Amino acid sequence: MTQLVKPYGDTQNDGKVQLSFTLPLEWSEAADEAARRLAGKMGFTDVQVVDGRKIATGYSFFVLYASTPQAVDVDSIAPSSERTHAMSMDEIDALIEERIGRKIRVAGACIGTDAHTVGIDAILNMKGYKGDYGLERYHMFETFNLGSQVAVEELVRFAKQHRIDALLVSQAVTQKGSDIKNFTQLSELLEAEGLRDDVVLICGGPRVTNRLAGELGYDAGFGRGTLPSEVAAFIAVRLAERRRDAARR
Amino acid sequence: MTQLVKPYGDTQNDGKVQLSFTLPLEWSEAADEAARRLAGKMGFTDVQVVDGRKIATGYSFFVLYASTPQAVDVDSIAPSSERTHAMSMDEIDALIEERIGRKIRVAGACIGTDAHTVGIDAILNMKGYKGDYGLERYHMFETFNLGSQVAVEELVRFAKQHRIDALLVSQAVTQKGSDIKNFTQLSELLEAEGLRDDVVLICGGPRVTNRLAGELGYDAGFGRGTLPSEVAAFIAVRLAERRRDAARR
Amino acid sequence: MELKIDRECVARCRELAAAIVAPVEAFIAAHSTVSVERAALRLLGVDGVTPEEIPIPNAILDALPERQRPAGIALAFGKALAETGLDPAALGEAMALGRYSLTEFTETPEGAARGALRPHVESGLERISGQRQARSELLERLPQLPPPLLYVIVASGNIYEDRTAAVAAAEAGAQVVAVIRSTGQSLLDFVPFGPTTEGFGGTYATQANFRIMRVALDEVSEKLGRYVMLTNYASGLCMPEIAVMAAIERLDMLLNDSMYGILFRDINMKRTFIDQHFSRMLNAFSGIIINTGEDNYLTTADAVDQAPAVLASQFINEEFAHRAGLPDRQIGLGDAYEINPDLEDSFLYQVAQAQLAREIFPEAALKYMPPTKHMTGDIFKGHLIDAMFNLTSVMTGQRIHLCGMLTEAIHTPFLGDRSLSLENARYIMNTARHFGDEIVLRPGGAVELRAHDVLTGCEALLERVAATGLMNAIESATFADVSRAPEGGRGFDGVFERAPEYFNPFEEALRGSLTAVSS
Amino acid sequence: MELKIDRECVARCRELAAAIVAPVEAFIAAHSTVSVERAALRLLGVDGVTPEEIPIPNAILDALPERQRPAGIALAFGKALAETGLDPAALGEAMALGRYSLTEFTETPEGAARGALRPHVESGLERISGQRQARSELLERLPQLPPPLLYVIVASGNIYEDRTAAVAAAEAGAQVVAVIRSTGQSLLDFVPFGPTTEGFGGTYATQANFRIMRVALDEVSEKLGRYVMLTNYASGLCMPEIAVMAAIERLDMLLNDSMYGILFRDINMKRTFIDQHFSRMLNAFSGIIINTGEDNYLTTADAVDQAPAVLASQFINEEFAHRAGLPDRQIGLGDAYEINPDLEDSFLYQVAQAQLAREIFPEAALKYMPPTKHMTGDIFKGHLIDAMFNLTSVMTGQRIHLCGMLTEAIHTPFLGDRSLSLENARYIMNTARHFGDEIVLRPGGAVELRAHDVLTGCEALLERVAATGLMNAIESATFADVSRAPEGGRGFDGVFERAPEYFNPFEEALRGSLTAVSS
Ligand code: B12
Ligand code: B12
Ligand SMILES: Cc1ncc(COP(=O)(O)O)c(C=O)c1O
Ligand SMILES: Cc1ncc(COP(=O)(O)O)c(C=O)c1O
Repeated sequence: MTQLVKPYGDTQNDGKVQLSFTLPLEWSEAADEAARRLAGKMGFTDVQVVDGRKIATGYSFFVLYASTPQAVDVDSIAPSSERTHAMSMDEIDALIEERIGRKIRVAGACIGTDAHTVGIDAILNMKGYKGDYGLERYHMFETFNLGSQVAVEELVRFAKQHRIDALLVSQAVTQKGSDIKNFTQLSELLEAEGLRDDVVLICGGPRVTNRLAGELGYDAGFGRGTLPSEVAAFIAVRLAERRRDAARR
Repeated sequence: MTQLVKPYGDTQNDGKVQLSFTLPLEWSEAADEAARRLAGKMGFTDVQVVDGRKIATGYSFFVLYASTPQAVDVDSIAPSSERTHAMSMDEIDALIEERIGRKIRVAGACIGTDAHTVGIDAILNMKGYKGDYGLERYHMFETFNLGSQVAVEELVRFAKQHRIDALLVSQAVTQKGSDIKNFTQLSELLEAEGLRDDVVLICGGPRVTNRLAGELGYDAGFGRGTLPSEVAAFIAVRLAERRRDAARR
Repeated sequence: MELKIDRECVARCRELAAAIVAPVEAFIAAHSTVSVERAALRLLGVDGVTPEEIPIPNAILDALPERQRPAGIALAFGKALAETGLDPAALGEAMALGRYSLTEFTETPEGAARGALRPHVESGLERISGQRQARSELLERLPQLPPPLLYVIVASGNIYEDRTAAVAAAEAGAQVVAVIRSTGQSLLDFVPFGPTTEGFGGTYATQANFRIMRVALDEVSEKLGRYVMLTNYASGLCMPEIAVMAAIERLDMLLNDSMYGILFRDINMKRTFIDQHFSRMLNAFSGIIINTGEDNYLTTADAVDQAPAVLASQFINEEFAHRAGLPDRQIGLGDAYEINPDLEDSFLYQVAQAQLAREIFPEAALKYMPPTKHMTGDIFKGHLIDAMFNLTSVMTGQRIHLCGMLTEAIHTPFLGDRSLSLENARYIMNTARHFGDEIVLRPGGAVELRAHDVLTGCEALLERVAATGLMNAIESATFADVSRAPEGGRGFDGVFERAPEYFNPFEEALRGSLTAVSS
Repeated sequence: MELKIDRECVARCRELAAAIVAPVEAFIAAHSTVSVERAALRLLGVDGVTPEEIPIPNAILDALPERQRPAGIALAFGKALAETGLDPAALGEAMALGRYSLTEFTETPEGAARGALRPHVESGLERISGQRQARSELLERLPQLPPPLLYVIVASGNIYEDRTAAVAAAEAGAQVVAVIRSTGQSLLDFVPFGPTTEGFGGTYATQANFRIMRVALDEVSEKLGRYVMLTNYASGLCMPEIAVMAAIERLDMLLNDSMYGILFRDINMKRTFIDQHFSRMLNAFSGIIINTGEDNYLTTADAVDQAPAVLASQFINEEFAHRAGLPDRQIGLGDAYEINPDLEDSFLYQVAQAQLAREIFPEAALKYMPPTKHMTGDIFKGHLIDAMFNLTSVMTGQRIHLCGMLTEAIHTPFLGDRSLSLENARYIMNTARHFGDEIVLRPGGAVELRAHDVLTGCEALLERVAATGLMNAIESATFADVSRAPEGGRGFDGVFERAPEYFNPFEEALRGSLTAVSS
């Protein structure tokens, strides 16, 4: 069964959407009309330019309401995240103890020129995030927080030296794709150094999605609102699986 | 020469647009993903669902930023309005005196069940709008303001009785197309009564555009921010033209 | 917050309001209207429509010969009850099908007719006090959040979409939901029947629609553990009948203004005065909070200039309400945040006006309306104007807070708009919850001066009205710049003078019970 | 607005700040850094890059033998000037091409070297005072709008897009435009050269970029009839050099904090203290308003807890600034609106903190930073939080107002975001323009109590710091919960002790002139 849904204004399937954008045009009635046509080209119907005004010489800002004919099939969407295994800190520690039998060594850093450590700190520090303790608080994690603006080369060197099991890297600055650039550099360097399979490689940041992480060759990616336990659980389960698979061979 | 323009975020042609809408879905990561795909289907690229949250049982609200590949050719757009002739009150009075030689009889009303008279009053009353005097203030207009919730039959009867030259009708309530319904009723009734060609037929309201008016068989339509003098000028010029054409025959 | 005002001036304004209303009340006592009579039939239990879709109360009244009108419908109907032995509902149905006509029942003496009516009058009133009782129990068990009570409108035109929207709004924090009427209903001299799914700019007010919403809101109230109130509109040609329907279906508030219909809908003033009185007696008895419509003065004229008129109207509405037995806590006097937002220090003027009302009507359930006139398609700025309105409301302790919509200039609220609007109110009122308690307005400062000007302006206005009399004052366009003739406007033909033998069983009953209630 | 505070406690805090800063100043006087020396070269007129893209000031200094460093670069360079007869710019170029090396000039006696430097020292300083003069004339002729001065950032990474954005912002009401630096520039031990079009999260601070912006803003200033100010960032490894470039290109403000680099960029503390002193002397002389970075304390830790630390940092920044000759009107002490917006009465705490700073630093050009940490993808709510920030700013009379962006959590501002942000500030500050003058905070009320707690908390903190000394206090993580070692962090190798014969012609000149200026 497929369930098609459309945006809802005040009536099922009216498809109502609000838009706003700037056009590099001096404001005039013709500019309003340009905005209307542009929305038409985007495929919207019943387009209303409810506000259009000059915001600077040669620039106008518009607010529109319109209907979209598009619908999306929600049943085809599998939750795209790794936040699946809801486990408590103790359960996770227990799992590691039993299935791995030793502490997991985790290293985290804010790579490239990015200095936004609050996010990675929220995952690693004792304190944690929103009442959910960070990895340092777990018995079965040994964590190294390398902090901000860490060069990927340095991080890889560190991982080798300290036989790290899981690498956690964060990027908050996404402008001009700098986050993708840095994430890619890291995974490529790990490949080159033949270390990729020795670590669980995880990225995160406000704009990260698990899909993106997959595309970049990471084991998982975590976005806004991530809780440390979700990450801890993922690492533990993933490593346990690897153990098992290794054992099988 | 055609000038193609795209929305401007912080770089020429980045095509950045902000969207928001409600989906009839319980919030979850999958709902965020549904919003992302929906925007994809609308033809947007680089889609970021920057906010997604539950607003009620079975409903979620989303804010997105994305890029549109669409561009619009602005040179192909002629200013679609009748606000073309910028004339002062005196110039208009003079023009009427000279080209028509008698007062123009104008009747205005808020038709159907619509009681929003502020708009039509702004055009007709002495006081006018934004410092621009209303038609009552002109020497060469004789105005009748029939007020609110006037049935179209009544208006047509009145027009016949008082040999009205120009009919001005207003609609502010647009829900479920009630404005279109009422506007259409009026023009059809005028046709039926064989009066259509005897009057300059003008509609107005916050959601009216001159294009819409044309489609509905009106001589002109005026939207948000209209000034009385713009309307006065249009009526005077249009009637003068008709005179001339009539004379030619 | 503290604001010093001239208490003597306030006292004088109240005296003037009393002087203005007294003669009108005398007139009211000597007259009735078709809507009052139909309301009596509804209270007796008559409902439904004829095969021609005419509401049965209308059909019955229209069948009453002109000459009998002055006596009221009750006696004639009572005779029919006595002679047919049917109950009012059944009798109504029968008459609708033409089985009986009012004129055939002549035998029964007045006394017997009154007797036949009595049980139905009692059960009619019991039904209402039952609902009043139910409401207070629910409020006990499911207490509301502290005021300002967040109030939103639904207006899709389709009662079932409205229900969806109302439940969603309640979950998002709404404490009161109002269903906006379709445009034009207030000009109908009958109340539509049954559930409706078509309407323009709003949804028809029918008893069935009232019930559908009440059921849905009771459900969500239980789920949320707080009682969610329901509101609709009375003012118009059918004020008394809507008051009956609202009482029966346990609405909690009704828009009910003593002059709105006259000024803004060109309804005859005599008709309106008589109707508002009877409907307000019912509101009082059923524990319904009335909302007056002073906000309307500000939508057509400048809000700075109109401030004294708004206050004057509040005094007059208060007086009419008291005369109908409404206690202060059931009087939701209106005001609105309609000063041009681009006026320097406009926020100060708004605070002055809002706090002034708070000081003058300390017990009243002040109803604060949002910015509407100056809202534009710029939804981002509109959201900010609403925020300053929210701040003013929590600072000045308004009781009923009608949440503004960022899309006010565009469409009747979308589900998402309402959620953003409630988010706005919740955020502002929480972050500045006790700000009002923390500040003292500088004595002799701009705010105090503004409040003083408004108050003295109001006194002057009331003096003029008292001098000419309310009806003449309205005719000479003293309010909202519109002139209405005492015998002009819609529905005047529905007004009639009472004969000595005029009888309306409910009026008596209500008058008796009310003194009790209002204390 | 009125807020009662404990004046004695404030006086004690100032004494403590003086006690804390004194020993650090002694240390500063005995040392210099590579950046200070390069700044001296730039002041003499040296600029440009070598064929290997190395900035010539770096190339020259790197060529100076270790053992000569303690004497400073000036003398060595002066000898070269004397013997080559070239002017500093030409000499720099020549050295860049390897035509001369610093080591070959040994003949010239010190006196002659100083003599050769003198004219260039004078012309260097004249160039700067010329710009200072130009600024005051422009401000005369093109007066700014009343404060709070609306300040926006541009950060596209491309200086030409930034220029477009800056001009648009100015037209939309911005009075100050800051170009955010690319991430990481503050960790470079040199200043990039030439116009740049690539950067991450910001645009490189280069002298060419400064000029491009200045020209564009001067143009729009003339068009608008009001002077639009330009801002960039000094704090980092090149504070003194950026101070020189800013002075030459007539920037009006510089982000310049005495501890930011240490705490938030892990730059060595000794390096930072020495650099901030010399750069601030230059800022003072060039009439540039510094902006300190207290807001940074609030982005990583809870704003309610950190309030005393913020105030303590303000006292310390003030003391360092005074010691460098900065008058109060050039000291833009920072604070930010970062309390959790969902905390009940958070608005009251914000008002308390903002008014407290206003009372303690009456003459300072307080710089108020917008909510950032608690901004989310919900742009509609974000816009409201910014509105309450705008209201607090105008109520408490802040001087420099950094406009918040509804898209703070999403991207560096779009052109349209900036326009909405300015619309927000303009609306709120106009509608509530004189609200602050109208209100008195209730004595003994929550706001007054909160302000008192913050002040006493600050005093306690300063006492602890005074006891251990600033450097140790930083090592034991007294500020922002980060610990930095006195000899740790970036750029320590660029610090050196001055030899007795150390000579920096500008330091002397500035010290002399400053007492004059700052009065
Ligand atoms: C705090 C902050 C700063 C602080 C950083 C202090 C510090 N030590 O971290 C300071 C003031 C230093 C700063 C500076 C700058 N910042 Co800043 N900053 C922010 C701010 C306000 C909040 C970020 C934050 O702390 N969020 C809270 C954390 C908990 O959320 P989070 O990062 O999303 O992390 C969660 C998840 O994403 C996930 N997660 C994150 N990382 C990881 C990693 C792993 C492995 C996992 C599993 C999960 C995970 O888990 C976390 C908990 O749920 C944002 C705006 C905003 N409101 O988001 C701007 C912002 C990120 N900064 C920005 C920029 C550009 C800068 C500057 C370049 C200049 C400027 N505009 O200020 C400088 C340069 C800094 C640099 N070199 O990188 C931009 C980035 C724009 C973009 N999209 O490219 C933003 C969005 C602001 C803006 N709109 O301009 N900033
Ligand atoms: C004032 C007002 C009222 C007043 C009307 C008083 C009166 N006598 O006019 C009152 C309070 C009575 C009222 C009632 C209702 N209103 Co009302 N009202 C408004 C409000 C706030 C302002 C309208 C206004 O006066 N604009 C100012 C004038 C000057 O602008 P204008 O109408 O656009 O006119 C200009 C141009 O359009 C043009 N123009 C207009 N007409 C004409 C005609 C001609 C011939 C020409 C040439 C030009 C022209 O020239 C004018 C000057 O530039 C709007 C919201 C808003 N901010 O827009 C809602 C609004 C129009 N109302 C609305 C509704 C639904 C109602 C109600 C049905 C219930 C309710 N939600 O309140 C009732 C029923 C009224 C009825 N039966 O029609 C909706 C309509 C939704 C929709 N798009 O369908 C709106 C948009 C509010 C909302 N979001 O719900 N309303
Ligand atoms: C007091 C009062 N009654 C009724 C109404 C609604 O009347 P109508 O249904 O005629 O729009 C309003 C609308 O503002 C009002 O203020
Ligand atoms: C005082 C101060 N200096 C400099 C900066 C910018 O430093 P960076 O370029 O390292 O991000 C900031 C940023 O917040 C600051 O507050």
